[in-house]
Amino acid sequence: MSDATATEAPMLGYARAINQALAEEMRRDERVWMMGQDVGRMGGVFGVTRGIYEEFGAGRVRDTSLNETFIVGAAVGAAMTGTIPVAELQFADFMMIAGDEVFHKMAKWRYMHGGKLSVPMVLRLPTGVLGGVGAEHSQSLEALGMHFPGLKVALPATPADAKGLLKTAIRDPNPVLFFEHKGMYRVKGPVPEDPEFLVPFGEAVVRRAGTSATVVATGLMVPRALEAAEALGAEGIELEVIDPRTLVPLDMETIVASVEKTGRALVVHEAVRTAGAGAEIAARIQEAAFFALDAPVWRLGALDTQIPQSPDLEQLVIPGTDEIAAAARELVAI
Amino acid sequence: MSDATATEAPMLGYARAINQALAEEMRRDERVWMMGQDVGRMGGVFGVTRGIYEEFGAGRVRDTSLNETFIVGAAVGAAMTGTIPVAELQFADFMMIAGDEVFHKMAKWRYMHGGKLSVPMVLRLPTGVLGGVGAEHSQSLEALGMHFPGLKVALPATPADAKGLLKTAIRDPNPVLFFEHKGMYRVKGPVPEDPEFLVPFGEAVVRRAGTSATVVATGLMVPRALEAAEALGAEGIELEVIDPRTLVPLDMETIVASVEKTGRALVVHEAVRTAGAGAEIAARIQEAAFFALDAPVWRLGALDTQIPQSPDLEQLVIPGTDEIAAAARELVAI
Amino acid sequence: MNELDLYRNVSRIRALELLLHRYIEEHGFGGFWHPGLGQEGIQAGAVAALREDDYLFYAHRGLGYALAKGMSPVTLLADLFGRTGGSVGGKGGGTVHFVDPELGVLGQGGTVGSNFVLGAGAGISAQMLGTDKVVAIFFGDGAAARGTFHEAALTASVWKLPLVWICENNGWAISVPIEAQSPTANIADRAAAYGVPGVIVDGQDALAVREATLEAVDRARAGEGPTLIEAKTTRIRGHYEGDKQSYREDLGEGLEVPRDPLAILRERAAIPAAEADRIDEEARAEAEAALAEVLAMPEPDPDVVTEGVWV
Amino acid sequence: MNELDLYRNVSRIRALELLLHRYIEEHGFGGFWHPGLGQEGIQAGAVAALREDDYLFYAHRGLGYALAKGMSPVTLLADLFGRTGGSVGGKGGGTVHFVDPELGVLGQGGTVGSNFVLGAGAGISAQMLGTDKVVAIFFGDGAAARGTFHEAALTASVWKLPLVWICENNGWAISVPIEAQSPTANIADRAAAYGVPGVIVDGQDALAVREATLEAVDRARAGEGPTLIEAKTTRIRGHYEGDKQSYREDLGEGLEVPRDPLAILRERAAIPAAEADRIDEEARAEAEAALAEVLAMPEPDPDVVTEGVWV
Ligand SMILES: Cc1ncc(C[n+]2csc(CCOP(=O)(O)OP(=O)(O)O)c2C)c(N)n1
Ligand SMILES: Cc1ncc(C[n+]2csc(CCOP(=O)(O)OP(=O)(O)O)c2C)c(N)n1
Ligand SMILES: [Mg+2]
Ligand SMILES: [Mg+2]
Repeated sequence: MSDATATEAPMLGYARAINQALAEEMRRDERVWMMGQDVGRMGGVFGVTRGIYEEFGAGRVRDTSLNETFIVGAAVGAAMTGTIPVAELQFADFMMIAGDEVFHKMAKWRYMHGGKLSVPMVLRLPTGVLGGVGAEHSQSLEALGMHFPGLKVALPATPADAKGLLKTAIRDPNPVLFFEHKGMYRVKGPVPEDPEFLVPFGEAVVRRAGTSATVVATGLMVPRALEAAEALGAEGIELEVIDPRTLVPLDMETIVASVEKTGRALVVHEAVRTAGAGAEIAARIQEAAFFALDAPVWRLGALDTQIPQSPDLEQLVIPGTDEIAAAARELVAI
Repeated sequence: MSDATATEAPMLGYARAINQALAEEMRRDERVWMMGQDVGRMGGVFGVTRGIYEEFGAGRVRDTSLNETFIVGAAVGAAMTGTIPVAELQFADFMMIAGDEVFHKMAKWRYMHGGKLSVPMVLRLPTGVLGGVGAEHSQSLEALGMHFPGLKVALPATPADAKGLLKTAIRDPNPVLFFEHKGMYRVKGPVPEDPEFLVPFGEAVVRRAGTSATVVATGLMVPRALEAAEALGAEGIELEVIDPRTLVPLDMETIVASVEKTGRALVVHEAVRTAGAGAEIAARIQEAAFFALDAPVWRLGALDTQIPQSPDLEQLVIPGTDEIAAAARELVAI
Repeated sequence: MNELDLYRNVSRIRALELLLHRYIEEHGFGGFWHPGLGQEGIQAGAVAALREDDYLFYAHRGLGYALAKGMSPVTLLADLFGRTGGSVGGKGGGTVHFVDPELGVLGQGGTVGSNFVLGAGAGISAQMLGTDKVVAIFFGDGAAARGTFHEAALTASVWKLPLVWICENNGWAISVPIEAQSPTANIADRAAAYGVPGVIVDGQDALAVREATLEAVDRARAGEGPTLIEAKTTRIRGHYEGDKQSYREDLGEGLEVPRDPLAILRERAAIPAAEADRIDEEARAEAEAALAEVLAMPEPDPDVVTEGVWV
Repeated sequence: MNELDLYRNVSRIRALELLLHRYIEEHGFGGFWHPGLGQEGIQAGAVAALREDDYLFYAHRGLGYALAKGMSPVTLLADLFGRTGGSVGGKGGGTVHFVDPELGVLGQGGTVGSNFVLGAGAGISAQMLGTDKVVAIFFGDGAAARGTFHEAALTASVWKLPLVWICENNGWAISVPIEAQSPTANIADRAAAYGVPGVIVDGQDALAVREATLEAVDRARAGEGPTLIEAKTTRIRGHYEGDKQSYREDLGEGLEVPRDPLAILRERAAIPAAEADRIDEEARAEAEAALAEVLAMPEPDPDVVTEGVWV
């Protein structure tokens, strides 16, 4: 398990951890290659791929133009013909520009063709609010990956998971949407150096044990939920914080077991609350643990609005630590 | 209310009802125009727009090529400059080809530009299984419209609603995703001739009154739920069947009031169950009516798979009448 | 492939076309069938220029592409009728998906024009793996309007990907005539924008199509990049079998093929009438036998609907 | 617009560029600022050819487009700094969105290249409503690779929509040089594929840009369809202020503008140095006053975040 291993490991930033995973997997398997806007010479607009181009060259690290349908579609074609592309869209939002390629070709090609072909690829998707990049560069769209069968969906919330989940994604024979939070690129944490360090898909991790209520949080909401939990700890409210780490596959066992213990659940994500991943998780919790629930399952997510371009205003749209604490406090009081 | 009015009205097919709405609104307001593949001379691949081109001419009824980003994007540009486009994508699935135009430009342009511009347009989206059109021409993607604020979402389940909701959509100053079920185009029902017949958005309709459980169904699942309800009636189980008709805005009042009466809820849609509209509706039902519930809220939807190309197999993927009846029977027994 | 074998393939495709037309008129059809009647010369001619291991992304206009690449008519009809013997295990239906990795038949997207970007990707992997394989991508005049063509073509040209784009310009995208879709007289006129050769050939002349494609394939294999070939033809039937073509004045409802590729090939390859007739006869027999075999195949097991979503 | 006013606009844009550069170096900046230093001649020159009620879809490279169209620097800076006085009510930040329906400034999509299809739509409505308005669509050499250009251009040409496409070819798409993006030497070489005129002008020469644009605007207004104008220029600064440009050898970190549009205009329009200096001085004063005014503006009320989603 990542966390156990992680604690003795050297400290590394989330972006560097991703960089390490890419370099290690490209060294391990020469079928692995990269493509995207500015991922080569520049090392990525967020610096995530620095040094990869220098080590592996222009053949395996390809800078593209403004052609999102090409980036994803060509990756699909290259994946079904013997290579393992790790494509990057500069912003996760751009999945919608290549929607046919992501949600139809990547997700369905194998099935439509009788399982005779497979599409082993990873689509790297810098996601979430960054500060001033606005309505079309700040979205959290992971829920879409759950609604289109055929994809797997990972969203690491720590540097260790960023590395371990990406390595697992690259080795997975299925197409994977890899949502890396661009607001967390500089966050540091212990990251194992072992080149065989992998974080399995479909295994949620309990970030904090507690008995008062279960908080299911993803991405940037994991640290915020943990902060909220610390604050409430002082009030004698002990939140159990669970990070699913992958939404497809989704580890409901761990979540349900926790809810059966606490009797209360709050699901928190940065994505728009309406029809977000939290709706599915909440619906499944009450399907599986209805008679163990002492209160309705609650959800926090972004408001039904756009992310304003203003860096000051955008934080008002997504859940903050205080909001999480307030909601949990109220939920526990029911 | 549509249904009252509807009962004395002449019988008309669902496709003809849409055709009537288009013609009436184009007569009423010359700013209204149409664009899409084969909507003109051919009258649409499903014959829905027959006669419109002949009446209004090539200037207001424009046949396009295979350019989905143009169809939607140009409609957005034309909408913000004084016209009211009714654009058609030949299949709802093609929203993903024009994902940036539908979910970013249509949905966000007004907000991003300080509310100074508006985007009064309708995007007509033939949706659902038809018989043999496969994984990329049969999907039900209405849930996406709920996750991207700024859009309104309508899915008529009867010819009267098809006409009344489309007329309301055309008169609405907001961009509307109009999901017309291509498998229901030939279904007949009473359709008011009054050119002022409008079906309001955000008003669910109780299709059948009952006390045993509440079934929330949309689109093709409405007739199937009603059939299932008739079957269960013989067993003394009385289902209350509610058709929301629009998902944005969503009339939770009517749904919650019913659940508070019945104590049980089953949400049924043709879309993939995972992360579908049913997840949001189920989550909201238990948020609002938790202490009135005698059992968990259940959901039926398409399996986590693709729609096979085979017309015989596709029905195995989406909920059928018997499945709805079986689920309701089991739910009531809890 | 010699002229006789080329003629045989054109004839085999034609036999399937006519047989399916008759069958569907009598019995109807579950999915959609997009007849390629009259376009057989392009499909057989272009594929004749490919190596067995070259990649093929076909279009929706019939079964000719895959048949010419070596797939059996039994497999293809089984896919068409959604039977177990098909290459997609009974999930098929209509002219959309069939596949044979060994023969490089990589499939098709239901969204027309999605082949452009996927095909470019197959070209990247051929380039990276050094297999010197070439990718043939078929598409129609309508599909050429897709943004995917533009995005793929620009980068494919700069990266010198081993691609051959074969446009079957039959003058129509369902009900929309080419004049309403293209500002230029020819689709090939767009090649210059991408810095690639644009070649126009008579699509009714299978030999001419083969020649043009051979040149493009050699160019691609030599690392000189993509070529855009436009084969002029006519859509004889409706967009799909059953399309009334109310929007169309230029042609009737018939089955006659003006400038029939079979006739032209008989003449250009100087194939003795008796021999050609015999080949046509064999082709009809093959098609009928294949259909009979397929109709006798069992329907797929319901469980297949959830198989193959994930590995 | 006479030469003096054109010079004034180039100078006003330059003043904002230099002021923002200094300000951001000292104080940093919340959003992203994409400097247009050196490209002022294109922005002022092309917009000078438009009628006040013509439509404008601008690009992300600075504030020049909208300033030249008549929006006040106070409004534009307020949008840039996300203050209440901005045209988008404080929701702004960075060079993305500002709007003025009266002046035909219709905005920009954050996804580069989305203007192509939206702009075409504005052209359709102008055509339908018979307003004889023209739509100017600015974009960069990188944006020209988007499929939206292809899809919009084909139909805009066939429908003879009143569009003028103005490509600021500054040689870079962030870190990717034009040679790695375009198989042809010029973006304008693509015009023939769409059956429209392709015009190349020196982007440092505001008068030449204005002439070329005037011709295109007349053509569009006369119902003869779109024109593709490529203005050659150089990106002087990084993609965004703060971009180290590690990927770049051709230019340093400086602020000097080779072939400065101001110098060229002074000479070509024979503007007396004293007068030009005075205009530059006024421009600097205007920019500084505007910035001071904006920085004194209140932050927007938090409630704005949920306003304007639906009508
Ligand atoms: C992206 C997309 N748009 C529209 C359709 C519906 N459609 C299927 S075939 C077709 C016409 C294609 O015309 P062309 O490419 O010329 O091929 P042809 O049918 O003439 O062989 C259309 C519009 C589709 N399948 N995919
Ligand atoms: C569709 C899309 N892809 C990528 C980006 C990220 N991006 C913003 S500007 C830019 C480069 C644009 O280059 P160009 O069009 O030449 O304009 P320039 O910046 O040179 O003025 C990129 C890749 C984006 N905003 N939208
Ligand atoms: Mg065609
Ligand atoms: Mg540029």
